[in-house]
Amino acid sequence: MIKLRLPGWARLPRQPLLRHLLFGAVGVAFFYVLSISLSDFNDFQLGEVGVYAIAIAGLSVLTGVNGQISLGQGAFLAVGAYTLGELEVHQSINLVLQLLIAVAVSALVGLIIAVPATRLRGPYLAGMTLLLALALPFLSDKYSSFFGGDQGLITLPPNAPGSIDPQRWLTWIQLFCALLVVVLLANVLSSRFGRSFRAVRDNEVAASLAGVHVARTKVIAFVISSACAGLAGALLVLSTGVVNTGEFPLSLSIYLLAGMVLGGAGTLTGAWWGAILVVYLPNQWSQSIANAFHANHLVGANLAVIIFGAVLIVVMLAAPAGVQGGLRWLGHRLVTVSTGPKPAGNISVTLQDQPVSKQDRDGPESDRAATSID
Amino acid sequence: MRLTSRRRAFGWAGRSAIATTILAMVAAGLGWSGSAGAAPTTGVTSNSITIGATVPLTGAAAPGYDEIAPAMNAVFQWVNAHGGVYGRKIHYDYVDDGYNPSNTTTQTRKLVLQNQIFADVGSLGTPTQASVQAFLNAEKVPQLFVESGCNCWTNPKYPYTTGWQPPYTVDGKILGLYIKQHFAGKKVGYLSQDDEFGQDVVKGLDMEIPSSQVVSRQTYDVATLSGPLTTQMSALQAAGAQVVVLATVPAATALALLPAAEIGYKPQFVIDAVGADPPTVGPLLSSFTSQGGGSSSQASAAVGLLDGAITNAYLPAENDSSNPWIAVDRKLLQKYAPDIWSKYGLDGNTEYGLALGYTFVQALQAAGKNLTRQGLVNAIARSGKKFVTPGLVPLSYTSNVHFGYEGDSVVQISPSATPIVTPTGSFPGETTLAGPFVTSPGKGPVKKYTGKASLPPRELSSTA
Amino acid sequence: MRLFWNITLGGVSEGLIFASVALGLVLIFRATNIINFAQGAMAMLTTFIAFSVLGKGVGYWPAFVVALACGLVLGGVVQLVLIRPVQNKPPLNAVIVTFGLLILLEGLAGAIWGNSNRGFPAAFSQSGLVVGHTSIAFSHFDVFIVVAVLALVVLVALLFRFTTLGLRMRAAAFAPEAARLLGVRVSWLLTLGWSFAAVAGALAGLLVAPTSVFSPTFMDLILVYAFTAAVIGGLDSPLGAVIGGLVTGLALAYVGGYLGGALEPIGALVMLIVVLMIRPEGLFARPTARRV
Amino acid sequence: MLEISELSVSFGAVSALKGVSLEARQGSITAVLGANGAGKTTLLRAISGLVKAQSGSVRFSDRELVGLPVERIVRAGVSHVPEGGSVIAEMTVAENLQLGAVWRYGRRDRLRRIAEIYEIFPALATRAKQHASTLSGGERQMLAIGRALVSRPSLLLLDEPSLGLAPLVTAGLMAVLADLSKGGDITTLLVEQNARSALSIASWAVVLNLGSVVVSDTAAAIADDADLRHHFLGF
Repeated sequence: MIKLRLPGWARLPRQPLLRHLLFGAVGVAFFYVLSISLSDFNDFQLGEVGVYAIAIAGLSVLTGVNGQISLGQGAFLAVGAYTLGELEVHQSINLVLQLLIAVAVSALVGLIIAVPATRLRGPYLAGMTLLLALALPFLSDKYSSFFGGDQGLITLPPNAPGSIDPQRWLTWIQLFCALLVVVLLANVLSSRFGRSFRAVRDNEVAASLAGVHVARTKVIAFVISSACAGLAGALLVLSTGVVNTGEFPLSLSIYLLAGMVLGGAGTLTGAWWGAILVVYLPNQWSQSIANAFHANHLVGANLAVIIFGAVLIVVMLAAPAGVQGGLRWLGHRLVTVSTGPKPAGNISVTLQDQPVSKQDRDGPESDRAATSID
Repeated sequence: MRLTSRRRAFGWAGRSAIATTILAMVAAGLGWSGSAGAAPTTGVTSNSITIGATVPLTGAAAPGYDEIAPAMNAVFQWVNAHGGVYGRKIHYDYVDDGYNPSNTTTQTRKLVLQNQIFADVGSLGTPTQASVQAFLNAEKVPQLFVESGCNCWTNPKYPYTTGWQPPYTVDGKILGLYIKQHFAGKKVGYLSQDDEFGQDVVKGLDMEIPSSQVVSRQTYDVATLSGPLTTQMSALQAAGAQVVVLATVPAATALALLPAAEIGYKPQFVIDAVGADPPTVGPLLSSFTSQGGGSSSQASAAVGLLDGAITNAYLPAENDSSNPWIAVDRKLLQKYAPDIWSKYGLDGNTEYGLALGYTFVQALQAAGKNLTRQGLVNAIARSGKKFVTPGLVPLSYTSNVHFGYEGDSVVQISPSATPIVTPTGSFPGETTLAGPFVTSPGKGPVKKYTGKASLPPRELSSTA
Repeated sequence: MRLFWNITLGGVSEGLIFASVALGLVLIFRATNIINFAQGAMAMLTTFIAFSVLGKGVGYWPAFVVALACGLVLGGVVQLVLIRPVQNKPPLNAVIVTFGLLILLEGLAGAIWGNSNRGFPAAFSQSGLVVGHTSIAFSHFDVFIVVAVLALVVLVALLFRFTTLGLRMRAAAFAPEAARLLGVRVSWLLTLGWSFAAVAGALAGLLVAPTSVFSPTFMDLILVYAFTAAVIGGLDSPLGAVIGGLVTGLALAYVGGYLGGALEPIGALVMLIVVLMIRPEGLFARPTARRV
Repeated sequence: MLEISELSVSFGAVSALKGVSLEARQGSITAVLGANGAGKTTLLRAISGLVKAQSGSVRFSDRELVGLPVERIVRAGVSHVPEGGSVIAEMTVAENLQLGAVWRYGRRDRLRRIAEIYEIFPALATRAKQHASTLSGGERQMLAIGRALVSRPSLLLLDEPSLGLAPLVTAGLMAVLADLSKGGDITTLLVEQNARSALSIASWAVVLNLGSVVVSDTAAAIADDADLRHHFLGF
């Protein structure tokens, strides 16, 4: 992944790089202040938001920007997580190195999967990645002596310098990685790679006529996405303290995809919204709303599930472009007077096999926003 | 998703001296409402104790297991209605984790850091609880009576963790000994769940049954359990297994028995207690006998497939009305968990929850009025062996042993025994074949337990 | 040898179960170009309704018909209320809506009927047919499954190949605008397509429930394998759904029987990848329309 | 008789048609000409109901079409062949043709009508069982027009039928269209970039620019107006 990205770096225009770094720096300051002012539990969840933001940002590049629908992001989280777990068990090496190895291994697995996967059209890719998310964790059941079985592999939180609380230190590491990933991805997306990603999504034939190597572009997007997922998986199990199969159920992949779409597909800011939704919506907010109904516990638990499902549907019907699209729409409403193009929204992914031309005529694509982290 | 939930009625006499003494403390505590002068303990006030748990209330693991925590809460409601323990009422905050360890991590942190629970009591599952073991111990929060038979709950690194039900290896050893003694020379086959639970049961079986006798070892994965286990049962049949041990969860028991019946395969089934509760498994078999035009009310007839199966039990049988614990269980559920009672009645899962609830109240009693987390853990190590619970064998807690029951009886599901009647139907009861036995999950021998089972304290049986 | 045949027969009946769900997926994909991830959950709901009706003491077959009728209504309502608003939106929106519906319906069923595991009666006896003097792993009910699934495929084939309704449904799916310009009431046909698919789903639920453990989540894994089956067969081919289902069921049975149960999903994945490497649009993909 | 008056269509802030009025006599061919973006396609789509008109009216055979759903407009006798023909590539030629008449005829009449279409476009008959995706561009256009004719429309809307066709094929197509209108039953609105060939068969023509009618006159008069040709028609 690194090797593939470097040429893009070299050609980066100075302007977006500086802008993204500036955003990154502001992010660091923002999260530092936020983290120290939160309670232990909220701080822990803030770290989780960072972790899921990484996974969703990667998915957003693959699905939102490049147009390949993946229902299997969870499998790559598992790869990164187990890599870190094995490193913790068998080696005592520096955390940065551990994370880099986790990223490298999941990128490699991503590459292996990408070779067949990127040949597939929308729904076929969805089917294959869905089965991947189901099947991959079973390797750890089959080889439980190596992968730790049900009890899993124990991971220890990294040593914190000085008197910093280890949990808070971990949150900072998670958030820092998230900001780093988002800045890197923003640069990738504003490089020629980003343009190729979008070109392939919008029209593969046109893209290849314009000199884009379609197959390679899709593979690169897939690998970037799985590398992000691997990092997220590794960071996730640092805070759960254990790596086991149950942490990577099929529903994780679905939640990540839902978070990506609800946050705003193809936008990196949307990844943060999506991460917040993934962390808080199913387990916290839905439960709180359900509790307000004072149902008995069995019905109450199901009520939370009902509310979660209903929110997914309602948001999708009311704000098809997700939170980020909705916010941008609001912004446009407030700032401009009815002359600008409509806000973001059209993600031309090819799960549907309908002629693309209609889409082109109906709405302007506004994916330019995806190139920045505004 | 792999707890054991069973019993067997057996001589109800003595141990009552200790029983009444200790349980008298409940009564003593009932009216007691003074505030202890000690330093405040998280989750404990002068008149309340907040404890929590993470259990599957939704999702694929919820069926059956979602009854346990509400049943446990019925015990606490009874205690609260009678003044609490040392004047403290128990607030039980159990939340859904959907059997997903990531949810467990988050929800457990929420319980500990935000809801300020005193202890995590009766949380369910091996992978789920393994993922919070390190955290809870680091925070010095007792992780009590984990609903799983994993050997991992006794670990010197994690002194705040305590199991409750017999380790799966103990189940396996006791069933294995019985098979070795009573089915000598017969061909034995296994069908086990491909995880800690199944592997541990098999480990125990293998300690007793000569390997030459075992002709086939089949496995399945619970996460992909969607249809009949035809393949595995055919393989066991082809290998000529005359005795088939099932280390299966209830759903898998049904999905093994159905294809066996389909292909006319009738070995002697030996089913680990986890997957043998007739009211839990019975309804799943109803599809076999009720055909077009039939209705679900025929459920009971189908349980025939379970008839004659041998299993193990460490709690009294639900059908044994003469057992005073069973009578108490029924009254408690009826009064303090009416929605559970009307839907499920007293089945293996609710009985399990109640027994676990009694155990925790005992532990609170033993910890005394100056309640601290360390004090509670010490009290279990110190007097755990003497707790009065419905178990057929006593709890075996010491400072080094964090397993609860280390033994059970071998019983047979029999159509001639008093049926178990629940709101979902009438199911065959059981008769005791042998036992109870005790053994450790390690190499130690299986020994017959010669002590007596304990009686419920008078307060409980009279006021419930 | 007997083992081999029993594993094979077990794989065939499991495969037909996958096929019955895959058929519903294919019907909806043909009609609306959407993968309905709630197909299993919708079937679960209609099966629970049948379960309630059975509990009232009416016979099996009336309950059977009630389930199919509820499928017809449910499919239409879902399409009108939830799918129509996202029909011309980016396809991911429909994916999320159907996943949301899946979650919503499972929660609803859990709240109404409880999460407990149950048994569900079968239309016919589940004891194996006797060949020679041995029972084989193929029951009277399995025969019913074969008949029902094949009848469904034949009906679908007749509908699409020989009726103008089928012609219009295909047109509405492939080229909605062109179809409207030819006087086809596209939106109504899309609704009808979902209704038909939900009836197929309701039938699948009634076939799956007796062979499985009946609870609000009982269709989840079946749906994953059925989707696999549909992909293997080619997403718009009803015959492909059946062949894909059989291939998937047999693959799972052989892997489980000879390599071990935990390798089943891996085996399915390897098979899927191999098939898609050779035929990226499934075994029975139609000649692809030019995509520009 | 088609009467369009003050028809306006806008997409958000962009007006595509600004009060367009025109009339077409029964049985005539009217060419609608203009540069890219002049509003020709939008005019046809507004007539057939694919886009909603903000104001104005479209009357055909004394029926108001504005506000009716597409399916009803089709049933009023309007056949619209959109740009590119939009034949359904996944279906066979015969199925495409069937589809054109399903709303109107039963099985027997439908087959008779299709046989008549095969007489007009013999090339289609030989490819009846083939998938439309295998057809050449000219054959696709014939199929699209044939499919529009199966239901015996009284108003035929053709959007750029010559697009992408070789000159010889275009000429053949125009001859067929001219033939069709000789019967006097079909009123045709022919949108074309290729103004020269459109004017060769049209009796009347309108020129659109930026959503408004620039000029409306006989085809011959417009073909002779060098200035107009130069500015708007590009030949």
